[in-house]
Amino acid sequence: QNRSARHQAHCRLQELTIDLHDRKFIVMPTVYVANNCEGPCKLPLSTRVPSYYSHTVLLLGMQERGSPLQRAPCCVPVRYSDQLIISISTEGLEVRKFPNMVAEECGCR
Amino acid sequence: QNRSARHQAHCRLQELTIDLHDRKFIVMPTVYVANNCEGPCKLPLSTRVPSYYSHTVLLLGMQERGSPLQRAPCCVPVRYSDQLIISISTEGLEVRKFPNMVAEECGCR
Amino acid sequence: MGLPPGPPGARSRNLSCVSYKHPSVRGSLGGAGGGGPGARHVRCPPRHCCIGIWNQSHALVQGCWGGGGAGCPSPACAPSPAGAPGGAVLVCLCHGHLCNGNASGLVARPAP
Amino acid sequence: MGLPPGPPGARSRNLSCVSYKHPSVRGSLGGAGGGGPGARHVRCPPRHCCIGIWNQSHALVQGCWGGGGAGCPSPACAPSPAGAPGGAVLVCLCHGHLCNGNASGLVARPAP
Repeated sequence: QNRSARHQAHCRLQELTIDLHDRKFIVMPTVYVANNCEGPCKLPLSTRVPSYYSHTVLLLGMQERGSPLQRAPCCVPVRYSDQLIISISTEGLEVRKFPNMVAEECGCR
Repeated sequence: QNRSARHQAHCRLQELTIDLHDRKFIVMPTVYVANNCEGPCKLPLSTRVPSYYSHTVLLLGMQERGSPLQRAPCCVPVRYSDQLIISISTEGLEVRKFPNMVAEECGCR
Repeated sequence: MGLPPGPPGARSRNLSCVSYKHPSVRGSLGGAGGGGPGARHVRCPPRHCCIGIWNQSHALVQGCWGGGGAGCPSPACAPSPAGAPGGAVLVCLCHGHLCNGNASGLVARPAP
Repeated sequence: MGLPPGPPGARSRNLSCVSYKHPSVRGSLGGAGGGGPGARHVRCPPRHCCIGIWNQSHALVQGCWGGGGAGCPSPACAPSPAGAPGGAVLVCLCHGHLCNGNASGLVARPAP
């Protein structure tokens, strides 16, 4: 995936991998695909994101009318999936499912 | 609520009101309390936000170790409430509940 | 989260309000304000006000109102114009017992 | 969302893998990799690989592996060291039919 493709027109899911080779207690995965949500949040949301929230539309509307916001709407994960981690310690091998580890869907909030 | 109090140490819910007096088709509310989530997202999340996601902790960890992120974790609403809107048109008065209109709880995502 | 302190009347106890909906009105104030069919009074959730909306002297909607955070400083219903200028819609918010049944300055007909 | 294309074997059909868990291992690979008690084989969900983890020549966990996106380029199991240096843990990922049952270079004992 090249870098320039990441400067997309709107908030969307992008692949982000984290190398775990240096975490010696983690047997698997060695490369963890965490993903991230990237890109600007702009009106109209309806044509850009599948599910959008009225609150976000109102904030964006305020911004468009020139009212300064302490925090502008931002592109964040709205759905996650789990990740199995196989780790090793003095107590032996453990397989454990961790929730909310992988971003699966993005939205403007 | 004074302005300086808004520069708080961590992501939290802040009151944000939107004046609807100029929207003549809206009978009620005349002032809509939408609220917003404001403030920085920093580690450790565990001492700062009641429910935090592993994905966010991992992104913040990458940032702390100096890896640049295309999008840093951001303070957003994680729970909303509905808002009743009473509007008037040539067809008469209508009372309607709109979902996800008021930010009720914030988190780093 | 810094909500402004509201009128004591609206917070210290659960208000009772007159409940009514004119047949021309679409939607309803919900469980809080709707009451059953034929209900004339309704008990509001905490932090709610009574609301009354009239078209001239003719009641359109009466019940509880919790949304918006505007508060209801007055114990009595003093309607003010709402909606498009030139229209005849009047609204009051108040925190007195059944305060939305009678509007000062107009002849309210809360139910037919 | 731009996942890298994986090995054709792991995607075009549902893989079958050897399924096993040594009593010393806490947790399990889940419905996908666990199989029933005594199950020796398991059918994986789409886009999964077979995984095998050994402690020297002694199998610890075998089953399906879908997490992590590392893919499994090899049809056969060629274990490589994992975990802390000096440890004896070996892991393979592969996409051949029951490929995680036998590891080249060690005498695998898939089930007691």
